[in-house]
Amino acid sequence: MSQLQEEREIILGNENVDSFDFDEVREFVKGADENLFISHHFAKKEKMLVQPRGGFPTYEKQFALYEFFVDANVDVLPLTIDSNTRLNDYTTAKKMLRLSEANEVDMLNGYPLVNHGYRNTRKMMTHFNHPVSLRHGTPDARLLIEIAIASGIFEIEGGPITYLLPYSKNFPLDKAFLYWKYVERVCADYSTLNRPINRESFGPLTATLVPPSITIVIQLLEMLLSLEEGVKSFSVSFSQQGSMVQDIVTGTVTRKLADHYAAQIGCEDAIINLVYHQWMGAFPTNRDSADQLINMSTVIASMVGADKIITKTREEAVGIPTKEANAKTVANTQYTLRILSGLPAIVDEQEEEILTAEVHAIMEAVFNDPADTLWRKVFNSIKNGIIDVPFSPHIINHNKMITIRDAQKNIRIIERGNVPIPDRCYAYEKSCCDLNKDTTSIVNDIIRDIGIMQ
Amino acid sequence: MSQLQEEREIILGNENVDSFDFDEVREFVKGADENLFISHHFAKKEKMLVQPRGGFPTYEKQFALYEFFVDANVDVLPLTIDSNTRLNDYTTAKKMLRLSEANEVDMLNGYPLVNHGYRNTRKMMTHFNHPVSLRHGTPDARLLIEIAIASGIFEIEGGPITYLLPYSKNFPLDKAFLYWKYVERVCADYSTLNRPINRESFGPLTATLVPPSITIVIQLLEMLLSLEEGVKSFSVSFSQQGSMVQDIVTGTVTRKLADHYAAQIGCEDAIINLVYHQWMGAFPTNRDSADQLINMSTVIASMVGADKIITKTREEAVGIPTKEANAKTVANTQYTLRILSGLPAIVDEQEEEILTAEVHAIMEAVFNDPADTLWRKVFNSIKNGIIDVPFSPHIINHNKMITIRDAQKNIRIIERGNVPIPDRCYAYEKSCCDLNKDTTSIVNDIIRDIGIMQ
Amino acid sequence: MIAWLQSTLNMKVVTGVIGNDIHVVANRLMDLSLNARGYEVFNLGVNTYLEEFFDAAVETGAEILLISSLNGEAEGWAREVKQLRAKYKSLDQLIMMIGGNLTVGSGNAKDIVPRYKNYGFDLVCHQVDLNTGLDMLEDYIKEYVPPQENPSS
Amino acid sequence: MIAWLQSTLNMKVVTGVIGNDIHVVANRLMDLSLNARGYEVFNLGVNTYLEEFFDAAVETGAEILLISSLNGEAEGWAREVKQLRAKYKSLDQLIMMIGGNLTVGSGNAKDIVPRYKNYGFDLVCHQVDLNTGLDMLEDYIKEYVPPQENPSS
Repeated sequence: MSQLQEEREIILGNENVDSFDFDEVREFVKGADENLFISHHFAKKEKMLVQPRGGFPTYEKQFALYEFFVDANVDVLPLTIDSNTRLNDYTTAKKMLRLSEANEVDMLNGYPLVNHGYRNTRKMMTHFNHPVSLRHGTPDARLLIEIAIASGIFEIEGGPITYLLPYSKNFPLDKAFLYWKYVERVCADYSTLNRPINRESFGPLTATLVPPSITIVIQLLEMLLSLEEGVKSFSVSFSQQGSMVQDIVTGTVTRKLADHYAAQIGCEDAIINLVYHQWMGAFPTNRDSADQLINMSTVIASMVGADKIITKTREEAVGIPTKEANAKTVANTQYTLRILSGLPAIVDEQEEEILTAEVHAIMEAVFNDPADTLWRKVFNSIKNGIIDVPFSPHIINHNKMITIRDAQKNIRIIERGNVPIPDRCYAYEKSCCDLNKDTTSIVNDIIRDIGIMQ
Repeated sequence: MSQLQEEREIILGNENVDSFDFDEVREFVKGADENLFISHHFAKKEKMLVQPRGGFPTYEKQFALYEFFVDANVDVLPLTIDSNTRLNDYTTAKKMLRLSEANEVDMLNGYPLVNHGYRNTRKMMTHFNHPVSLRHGTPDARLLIEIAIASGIFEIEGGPITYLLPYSKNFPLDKAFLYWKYVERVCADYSTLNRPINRESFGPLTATLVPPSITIVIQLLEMLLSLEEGVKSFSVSFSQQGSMVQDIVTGTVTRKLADHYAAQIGCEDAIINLVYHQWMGAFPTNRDSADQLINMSTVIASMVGADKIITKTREEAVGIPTKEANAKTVANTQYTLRILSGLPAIVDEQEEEILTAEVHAIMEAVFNDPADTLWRKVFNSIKNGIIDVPFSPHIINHNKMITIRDAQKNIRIIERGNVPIPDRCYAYEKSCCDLNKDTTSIVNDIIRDIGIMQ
Repeated sequence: MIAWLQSTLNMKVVTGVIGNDIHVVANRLMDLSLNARGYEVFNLGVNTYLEEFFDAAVETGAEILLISSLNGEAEGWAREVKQLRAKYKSLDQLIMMIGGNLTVGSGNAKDIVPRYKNYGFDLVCHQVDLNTGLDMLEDYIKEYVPPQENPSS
Repeated sequence: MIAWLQSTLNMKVVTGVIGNDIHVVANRLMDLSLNARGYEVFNLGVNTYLEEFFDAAVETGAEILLISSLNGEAEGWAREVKQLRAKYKSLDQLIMMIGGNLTVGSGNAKDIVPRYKNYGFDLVCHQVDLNTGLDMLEDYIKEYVPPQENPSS
C-alpha cells in the first residue's frame, strides 16, 4: 500500500465518515457521466460558463437551490461549505445541521458535506447531472475533498495560499502546504480514471487593492504546486479590479505566463483555464446599482475572454442571497453573454510588458530561494515578504506593500516593501499616481479606493 | 424686414399661438441662465451627459416627471411632443389636452407644446434650470421650435431626412428640406444672443439593420445643411448597432468625418458633439433582460466616448414607461458611468478604413449631383437611391439595399442597390457573411438579426 | 440581384400592408421573399387602403393580391372586400391572400380562417410564418383552376 | 518608507482589533496612519484578545494602547479592562484609547463615551473618522500630565 493510500485510510477513518468504500468510489468516478466534469465542458469551449455562489445546510434546501439554478440555465453549480466544516469542526456542524433540519431555520452558512456524507450527496449531484464546484476556504481540506469527489463533485477550489492568507490570522502556512499536497495527489489520482478533476485557485485573495502582479504570482505558484503532483486541469482566476484595461491586461498576462511556467516544468499537456470573479469588494447597498455592477462585470469578463465567470447577486451587500436573487443573476448573466457581440481585440503593450516583467521578477526571486522544494521556496518567500498580499490578516504576511488607484482606477504599487518589483516598473507604477499628498490624503484615498463601487 | 422675419410672423400668427412677443422672447434668450443651454454643458465636458425620454400631456404630469428626473440626477431633460402636434394638428391636440386635464387619463403620447404655449412652459423650464432637449419627429416643425426656444428649450432634435424617412410614407421630402431650413435659420439667429442653440440629428433612423455608412452619411449631410445656415453647435448621433466594435468604429469615423466636412465648408468654429442612443430596436419583454441590455449600452457608449447618451427603460417592450422606471434608468446609468473606469483605447484600422472609404464615396456621389444647392443634391440622391435607408416606409426610399449581420453581429451590406459602395468595400462586406444560403434562410437570418436583443 | 434571389415562377403580385399600419419590416421581408421566389412584385408599402390594392391589381394585371395586416385591425377593412371587388370586373381571376395578425387580442385560426374566406379571400394565414405562408401560396397556385368566364355574371 | 510617511512624534503604540473581528482593512489603515504620524507601531492585527494587548504593552514599553473594535461587540470585552489592567503594575501611565463601532445596533456617542471612560479608557471614539481620532490623540498627548507615582497604589 502506497504512503498516500495509508494516509487516505487514516483520514477517511474519521468518526464522522460512515465507512468509506474506496473501490466503490473508484468505480463511480470511472463510470461517471461526462457532464459532471467541468473539464469536459471547458473542452467543448462553446461559451463562457456561468457559476453562481450558494450553499444551504439541509439537503432539501440545497436541492431546491439547484432546481432554481437549473431553471435559470446555469452551467456550473456551486457547493459552498459551512464555516464549521472549514475549521474541521464536524461535531458542531453536525449539531447545527440537526437543528437546521428540525427548525427550518438555517444554523449554518453552507452545506456540511462531511456530515451529509457522499452516499446522500451523490444522489443530488447525479440527479442534476451538472458540473459542481466545491467552494470552501478550508486550510485542511483532506477529508472534505475525499467526500466531495466521492459525491461526484469534480472541481475543487482553493489552495494553500489563496485559502489561507485572506481568511486566517494564524493557521500555520507550512501545514497548509502539506494538506494541499494531499489534495493535489488525490485529485491527480482520480483524474486517471475518467475526465480530469479540475483544480481552481482563488484569485480574489483579500479583494482589496491587491495588485495584479501579486495575484498572478500566487495563481502561477498554486498552479505549479498542483501540476507538480499530477493534476491535469487547472483554473487560474482573478476578480474584477476596478479598471477595465487592467482586467484585460491581467487576463492576457495570466494566460501567457500560465502556459509559460507550466511548460517550464514539462506540463504542456495540462489544460489551463481562466476564471473571472465579478466584483468581490464592497458592494453598493442599492440593489439596482448592484445589478449595474454585476452586468458591467459580465461585459468585462467577456472582454477578458474568461472561460468561466463566478457571479454575485444584487443582495450582496445585504446578506446571504435568496435563491431567487441568485437564479436571477444567472439568467441575467446568460442573457448578457448571449447578446454581447463584436468584442474588439484589446492590447496594451506597455501595461503588458510592465506586468510581465514584475511577475517574472517575483517568480525568479521565489525560485532562487535556497529551499529544496517548491512549496518551501514559496513558504519562505511569503515569510520574507517577497510575496506580500495587501490587507491579509495573517501574521506571516509582511504588509509592507502599499497600493492605491490611479486616475483610471488601475491598482498601482506606491510602496513595494520586500517585493522585488524591478526598479523601472516601480518607477512607472509610482509615476501613474499623484504622490504629492500628505498621508492623511493618501489614507483617505485608500479608503475611497476600497469603496469605489459604492 | 427680412424675408425670414416675414415668414416667422406668418408662422407665429397661427390661431393656436397666443400673441408671440418677438422682442420679449429675444430678451429672454439673451438673459437666459447658461445652465439651460446644453452647449454650455458640452463645453464643460465633465462627463457624458445622460438624457432620458419622456413626455406627458399635462403640465402637472410633465412637471412631476421632471421632479423624478432631477432626483435621479439627470443631466438633460427631454420634452417629447405628442403625435398630433407632429402632424401639425393643433386642434386635435388641444381637444385631447383638455380631455387629459379633465379626466386624469392621458389622451396624448407627449406634451402638446404649441397648445401649452411658451409663457406657461417657460415657467417649468426656468424652474428646473436644466438643459432641455426637444424630441418630436415633425417634418414641419417651424411653429413648434419657435415656441420651444421661446420656452427656454435650447436643443432641437431632428432633421429633414432623419425625421421623415423612418416615420412617414408620403410626406413630400422637398417640403421637409425647406421647413428645416427655416428651423436652422431661427436656431442660428437665436444663437447670436447667448450660448448657441444646439441642433441634434436623429441617427437611429429606422433602427433596423441600417449600415453605419448610411447612418454617417445622413448625419454628415444634416450637419452640413445646419451649419450652412449658421448653426454653431450640432450633435451627430447613432444608436447601438449590435456589435461593440462596429459601434466604436462608427463613433471614431463619425467624429473624424464630421470635423473633416465641417472644415470643408469653412465651419471649423462649429462645435460638433457625439450622441449615443441605447438600443433602439426590438427590446426584450423580460424587464430584467431589458436592464442588462440598457447597462451594456451604457458601457459601450463609454467605450465609444459619446458626449451624451439617450436612455431607454426596462418597460420599453411593454408601452409608455412610468416616470419611476424612467428615473431608475437615469440613476442606474449615472452609477455605471461613475464606476466604469480604465477604458482601453480601441482602434480597428481595417474597419475604420473601409467605413471611411464608403462614406467618402457616397458623399462624393451626393456632391456630384448636378443640382445647385446642397439640399437639392441630397433630395436627388435619396430619390435615385444613392442614399438608401433599410426599412424606411417612405415611398421615395429605394429599398434596394439589403443588409444582414455577420457572425460578430456587425451589420454588413450584401446588396448595395444604387448606393455607390466602392467595389473593394462591397467585396469586403460580403466576404464577412455566409452567402451560400437559400433565400428562405437569408430572410430567416434577417428576422433573427432584427430580434438579436430578445 | 445577387445569386440567391432566383426562382422558377414568373407571376405578378401586388402586396402591401393594409390600413393605418406602419409595420415596414414585415412588408420589406415579404417583398424580398416574393422576389426571391420569382414573382414580379408591386409593393404598395405600408399604410395602404383597400381601394389602392384593387387599383394596383387592375393597373398591373396582377394574378395575385397579397395583403398583410399586422396591427389586428384588418377585420374593419376586410368586410368591404366583396363589395369593392365587385366594382372591378377584370379581377374575377385574382387570387386573394391575406396574412399576418388578423385579429385584435387572442383568437384562434379555426374561427378566423373561415371568417376571412367568407369575406372573399382564397388563402388566409393567421400568425403563420412568412415562408410557410408563401409555400401555401405556391401549392395553391399549382392546383388552381381559374373560374370559367360566366356570361351570366 | 516613502517620503510622505514622516512625522514629528516618536512614541510607541500598541494597536489591534479586539475580539472575534476580522476587519483587517481598518487595522491596516490604522497602522499606516500611525506610522505616518511618526509613532513606533506594534500592530497585533485582527482577532486579538485583551490580555494580548496588555502583554504587548508591557513587553514593548508602549506609551499608548489603541484598540479598534468594529463589529460592535467591544462591550463584552471592555468590562474586564480595569480588572485586567490592575494586574499589570507597569501600566499606570499607559494612555488607553478605543475607537471604531462601539455598540451593536445604533447607539449615540453621548451615552457610549462616558460608559467606556468608566471602563478605564482615556479616549473614546465612536464612529469617528480615523484621522479625526488620531488628531484627538495628539491633542490629548500634548496636554497629558502623567499621574505621579503614588506609593500607596
